Amino acid sequence: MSETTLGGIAGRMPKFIRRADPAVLTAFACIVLLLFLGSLYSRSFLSPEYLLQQLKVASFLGVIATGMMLVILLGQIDLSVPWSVAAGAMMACAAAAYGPAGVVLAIPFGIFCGVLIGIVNGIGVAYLRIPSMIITLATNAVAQGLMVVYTGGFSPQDSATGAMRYLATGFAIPGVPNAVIIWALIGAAMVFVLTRTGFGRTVYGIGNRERAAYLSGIDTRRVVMIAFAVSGGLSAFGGVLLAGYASKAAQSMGDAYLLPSIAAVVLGGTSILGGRGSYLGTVAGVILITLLQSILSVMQMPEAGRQIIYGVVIVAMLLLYGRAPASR
Amino acid sequence: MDSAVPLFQMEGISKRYGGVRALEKAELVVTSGSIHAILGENGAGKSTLIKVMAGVVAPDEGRMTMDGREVTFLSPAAANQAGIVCIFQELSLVPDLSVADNIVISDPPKRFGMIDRKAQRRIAEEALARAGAADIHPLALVKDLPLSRRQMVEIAKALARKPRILILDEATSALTAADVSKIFSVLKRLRSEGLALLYISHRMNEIAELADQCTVFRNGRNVASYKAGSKSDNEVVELMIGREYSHIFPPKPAAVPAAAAPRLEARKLSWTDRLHNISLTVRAGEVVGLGGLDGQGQRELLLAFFGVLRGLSGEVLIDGKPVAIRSPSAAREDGIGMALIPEDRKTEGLMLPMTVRENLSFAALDRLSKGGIIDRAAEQRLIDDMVGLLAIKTAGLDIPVGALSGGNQQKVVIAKWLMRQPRIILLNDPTRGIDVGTKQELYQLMRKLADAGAAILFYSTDYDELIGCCDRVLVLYDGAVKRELVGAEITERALIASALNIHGEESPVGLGARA
Amino acid sequence: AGPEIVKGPAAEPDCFAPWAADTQFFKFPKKAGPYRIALANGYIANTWRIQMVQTAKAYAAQKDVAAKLKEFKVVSTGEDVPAQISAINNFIDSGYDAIVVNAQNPTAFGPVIKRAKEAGVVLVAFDNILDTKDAINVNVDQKGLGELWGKWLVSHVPNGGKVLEVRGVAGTSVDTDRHNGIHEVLDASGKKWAVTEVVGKWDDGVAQKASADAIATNGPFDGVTGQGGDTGIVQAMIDAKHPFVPFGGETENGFRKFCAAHAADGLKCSSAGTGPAQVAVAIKTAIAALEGNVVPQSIKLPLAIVEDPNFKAGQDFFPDQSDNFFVGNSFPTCGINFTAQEIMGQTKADQ
Amino acid sequence: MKDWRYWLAEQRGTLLALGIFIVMFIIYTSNHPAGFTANVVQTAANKGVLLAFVAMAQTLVVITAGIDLSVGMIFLLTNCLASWLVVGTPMQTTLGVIAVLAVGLLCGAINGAIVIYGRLQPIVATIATGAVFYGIGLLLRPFPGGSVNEDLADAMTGRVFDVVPASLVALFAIVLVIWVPFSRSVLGRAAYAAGSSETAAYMSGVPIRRGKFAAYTLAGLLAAIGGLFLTFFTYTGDAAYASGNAYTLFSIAAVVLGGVSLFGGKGSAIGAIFGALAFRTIGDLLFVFDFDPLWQPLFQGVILLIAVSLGAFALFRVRNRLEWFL
Ligand SMILES: Nc1ncnc2c1ncn2[C@@H]1O[C@H](COP(=O)(O)OP(=O)(O)OP(=O)(O)O)[C@@H](O)[C@H]1O
Ligand SMILES: [Mg+2]
Ligand SMILES: [Mg+2]
Repeated sequence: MSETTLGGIAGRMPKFIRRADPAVLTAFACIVLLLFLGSLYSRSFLSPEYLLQQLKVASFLGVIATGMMLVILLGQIDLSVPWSVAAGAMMACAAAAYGPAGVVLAIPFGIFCGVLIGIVNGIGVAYLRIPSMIITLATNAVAQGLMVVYTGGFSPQDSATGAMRYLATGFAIPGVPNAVIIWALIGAAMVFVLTRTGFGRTVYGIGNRERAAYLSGIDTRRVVMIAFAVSGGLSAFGGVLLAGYASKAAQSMGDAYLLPSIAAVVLGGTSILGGRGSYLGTVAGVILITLLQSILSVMQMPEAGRQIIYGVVIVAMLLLYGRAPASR
Repeated sequence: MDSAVPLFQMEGISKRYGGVRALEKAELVVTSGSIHAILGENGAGKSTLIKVMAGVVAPDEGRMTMDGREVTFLSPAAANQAGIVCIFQELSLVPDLSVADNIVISDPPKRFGMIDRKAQRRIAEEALARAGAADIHPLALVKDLPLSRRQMVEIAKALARKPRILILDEATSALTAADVSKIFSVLKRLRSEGLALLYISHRMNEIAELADQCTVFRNGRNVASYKAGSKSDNEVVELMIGREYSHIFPPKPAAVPAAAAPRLEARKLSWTDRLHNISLTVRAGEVVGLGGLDGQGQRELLLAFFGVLRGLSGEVLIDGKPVAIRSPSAAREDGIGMALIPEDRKTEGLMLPMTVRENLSFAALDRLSKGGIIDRAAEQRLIDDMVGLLAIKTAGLDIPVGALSGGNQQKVVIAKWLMRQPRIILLNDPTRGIDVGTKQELYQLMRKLADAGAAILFYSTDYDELIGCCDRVLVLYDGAVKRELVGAEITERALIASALNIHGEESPVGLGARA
Repeated sequence: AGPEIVKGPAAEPDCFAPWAADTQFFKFPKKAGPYRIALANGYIANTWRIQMVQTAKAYAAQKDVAAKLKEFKVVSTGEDVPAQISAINNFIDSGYDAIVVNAQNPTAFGPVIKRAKEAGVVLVAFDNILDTKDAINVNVDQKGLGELWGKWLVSHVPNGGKVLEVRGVAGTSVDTDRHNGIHEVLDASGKKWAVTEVVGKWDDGVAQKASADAIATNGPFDGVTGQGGDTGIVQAMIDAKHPFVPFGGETENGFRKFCAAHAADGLKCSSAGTGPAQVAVAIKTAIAALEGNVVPQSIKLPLAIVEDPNFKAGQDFFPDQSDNFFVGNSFPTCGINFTAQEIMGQTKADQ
Repeated sequence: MKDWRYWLAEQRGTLLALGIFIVMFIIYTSNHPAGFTANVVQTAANKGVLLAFVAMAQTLVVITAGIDLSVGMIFLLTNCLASWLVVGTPMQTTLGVIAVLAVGLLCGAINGAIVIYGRLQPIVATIATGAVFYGIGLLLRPFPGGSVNEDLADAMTGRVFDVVPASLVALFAIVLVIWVPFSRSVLGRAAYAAGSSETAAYMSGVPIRRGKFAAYTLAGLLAAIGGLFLTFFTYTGDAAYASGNAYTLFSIAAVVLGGVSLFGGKGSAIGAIFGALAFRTIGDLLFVFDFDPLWQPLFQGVILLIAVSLGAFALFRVRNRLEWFL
């Protein structure tokens, strides 16, 4: 029954909307609804400063969720996000301690460390065929161990460099925070990769059926490996931006990004089983999660109530549009 | 008979999937004590019809009656309750459970509220024995069994449920002659016990042997119903495809290109205990068949060439030069140019939820892109060529490939590889579950590719195909080449005898049934 | 085999100051040294804890202390309380003389405390202390800390007004105590306060984000108080071009750097807390107890307080050191004085 | 005839977990200053059993090819609840225990209903319900506290006949009362079948929805039993977010170490129990080896990495590369 009514409405919409995934549209509708509800509490939720600030903060999650999405499209998951973020941030700041060259190489070095973690994940998943849920859990523990040893033993420099501060908080275009521009660039690159390149096609193919992709002569292991490396690198880059935002790196800075990044990707309509999903959805998911957290945080409500509402709202939104199709 | 109330009747059943009309006011009458064959091209709606009957799919309109009373089945379990048991085309065995678990799955024997494993095993052993598959161990996991054994388990499972109506949807497509003859005697016994059987198959000879009544479907409608044997094969096929129908197989070239250098060669190829010292050659322009009973190493041989198997011994030569192919991606490289049409198109050949376009260009992405970026115009050109060449029937390039009928899906798998213009084509039982019309197109395509210079190695479970298509046939038995048949030597009798590793000229009684 | 309850004063009354007038004093049976002492730590992966573990090792390695120790073992069990309880059980079973613990949960250690008492093991808790009269607690006055911040706001925002309170990790007693302290003082001041509470989880990043949101929606504020992550809070104020206002906060080096730099613009700070060096006091207490000296059951640690305008570079904060570093590592009355370099840099020198 | 080989193949994961656990535990106790004593075993058992319950809960859901990221939070919530209810007279205590278990069941049933009837992907659905459960736990215990019937608590964490840890006995009893009947019931088989191939199970007329629902619900119950034991062990309720998350993640590790396939349809709670015990022993090893404290987390991480990589050795036996893809 819903099929026909939906179809009827869809028929009267412009083409680009008709082609868009209904889940993505609903997610964006939820964003508007959320802002509307927030504005009932305080007008300032609609102020441009607040909205820009949310976009800025969302862009950290956005960068991290981009990597997570790539991995989820493969039907895998990356639980090493917390310490990939932290390692990226800490190592970038640490590199800055080594003279001018260190300052210049700080950001690439931080990302490189994340890529290394991702490569270990990739080797585990692609070559050793360990379920990603467990190997990434283990590398997360290892990365944490390394960072603890490092902090304790090397009196680390943990202030962000000027470049990191500029990337996260500066304004290359007046009025638009650089972090947002960076997210937009990364997002555009991701959209391009997913829709226009052979790599993107194979990611979807592997997510749908790795066996068929392999028998089509795709080096599926390499693709999986690259995806995890990219995910690690993007997590680390998110960490670098966060360090720029906070002007320093800290061990626990990634903890708050694991579950939200998964939730954002799935709220955006990407199937956790892989092979299906669009980046636009992830954008919507990231903004949704960020707004929800922010609005709940600012409304004067005890932490307990906030957690409950957060959970209920996510379930409600998923029930609205994230349901698997009925099978008959 | 005619005056009595039929056991089961379907009237005006329609079912649509999006824009596709799978069934259009379909009718069917099923009577006890008879075997009713349903025929039709791929996508004619046969599977959909029986899915409606078995409670898997809810019809959009129409009514069903059983013993004269109207029925609706909300789930397969409900249909089971009513005595309708179905062996689906896509098997419905749970891979991680044991054979015994699967056989009793819908209604396991219980003791103190828990499943009684002893009783369950007994039931399973009985059912397996009844289906003539006592060689299957009830504790084996289904996923460890080859496809042909799984079909036997599926049949045993159906028998264990004591059905009133038993439906077999291409349940024998992967079975060898020996298994089929066992199944046939079981089915005939069930008929004499008063069951109603619905039998769907693309193998005309099976239908000729088994059926009492036939119904032909075309484009979701039943177009004819007749007593078995009252129409000639040609008439039936014409009913199915709705047009004139001539001989099936394309003519073979007069002479095998004898002196041509071998394109693909194996020397003493061995792998674990499945392949033993296999030596063979395939020349450009040749169609070489692999025969023998199912599971004698044919699939492994193809996989070995394609770089899927590890720990091979022996040599593989391409154009006379030894090569070590370690992966499908190496096998498809330029110097080698190999393609494999895999056994199971749904899990190995296609990504069902992805679009026709994405599936078609999937194996050729490297050729279609520059610097990793897909050249969409080139992609479109090549796809148009392929869709034209193979006459793929699809509502569009951007619909999920899973929405195509089986035969068209298979064409997509083949087209996907032809986009690379392979020099060596390995085909693993490509016509399984494909209708006569499409089969014929494939035979012609195969010959056309060979004439254009491809070397083709072709495994089939259907002897007619081997006889009709191949220049030479290698018969495998227990992982070794037992016999090579060339040209006129390729006869059914010779194929069967060497498949069974029998040296005399006699073919055993009953096996002729499949011819 | 528990301690004898005796009358005060304690052995080193300046260092082992009793928590309250009615605090009991313990005298454990004197044991012959050298001792085996264990530190059962919980969570490890943040700067405070790492600094704490480093301090403990540095302290145990000091000549006069090392002479009294046969073994000093540290185990970090993570966030899981049962794992920490089990670690203490294991230490008891392995015959350690004293166990120093930074408890993940103040109320969960009842059975272990019982066992330690039976086995005659000296149990000393610090930072997150134990809810008991049967073990020695080296206390930071968490509520007093909140009160201190509250008073700072009351005196520096004379007419009351809007306050941003950035809280710690929900569900912990430290967060609750500090929060209550602040509010009791504010409520008692008789002025009108509108407090916006957000959760910063003692983490700079989280605190910064929460503060930025609060400023954008509920700001501007007349005063700020933060339990931790204060560097991030100030950063958020700077990013939002929020005016600098009086601030009661913790002892992070980064926070104090900001306080010193922007005091003239109105960032009048009270920075107070107790650094990770309190672990040294706890070890010192354990040794004193094993030596048969009288110690209070509950020891009150002095707060390391620095308030505007007294921020002195190189003493109260270290401009070229990490922001995450916690300052306030000296307890002069206990003869304990570590500098930042000594703790975080100690192994660097070894490299 | 060769039935035992099939049995062996089926139990391989469980036996491997058992082996890993025994080896680690031997290394642990033989290096422990106190040695293999009743006390040491009791300490290890109490700690291990907690995770074992949560891992069993996770197993039930994983068998259906789902995942429950809220088990840790149900564990916390029931701990907080028990610290209010499981006190007083034996009668009150009993009612309290029943109430706590009922709440666990309810949480599991909510998860099940949302995932099955709401048709949501389990991973996000349970992230969300986990937040709700945690919020309720925090309402119950804004800061740590509460109490428990200490007689009962001591009995459950003590020793039977002064040798066998009572917690192990309890674990064994729960296996007998919950896991064994479930795994041999029609619903249990439906859960396995749904996890292995939902379509095939559905077409075969298996009550998949009821089977999955039962699995999620019992998972809630088992997590609640874990929460109850946490209360017995700590005498208090504590809504510690990090700890809840840690248990969830540990339970996944334990399940994998225990040979349960994250793809569903395969494995047993017994394996997961040994996985949990083995995982806990990794942490214990720190105690008996003299590591620099700052290297301990790294050591634990590396051991975990090695342990989860052990399964990869089976890859070397794979002769057909298609087997990589299930
Ligand atoms: N789940 C589905 N979604 C969309 N279309 C479907 C689906 N199932 C079947 N169809 C379409 O319905 C039509 C009838 O399919 P059906 O499987 O009944 O054919 P069939 O006669 O069994 O063919 P075959 O001989 O290939 O098995 C086909 O066009 C097919 O593409
Ligand atoms: Mg069909
Ligand atoms: Mg079909």
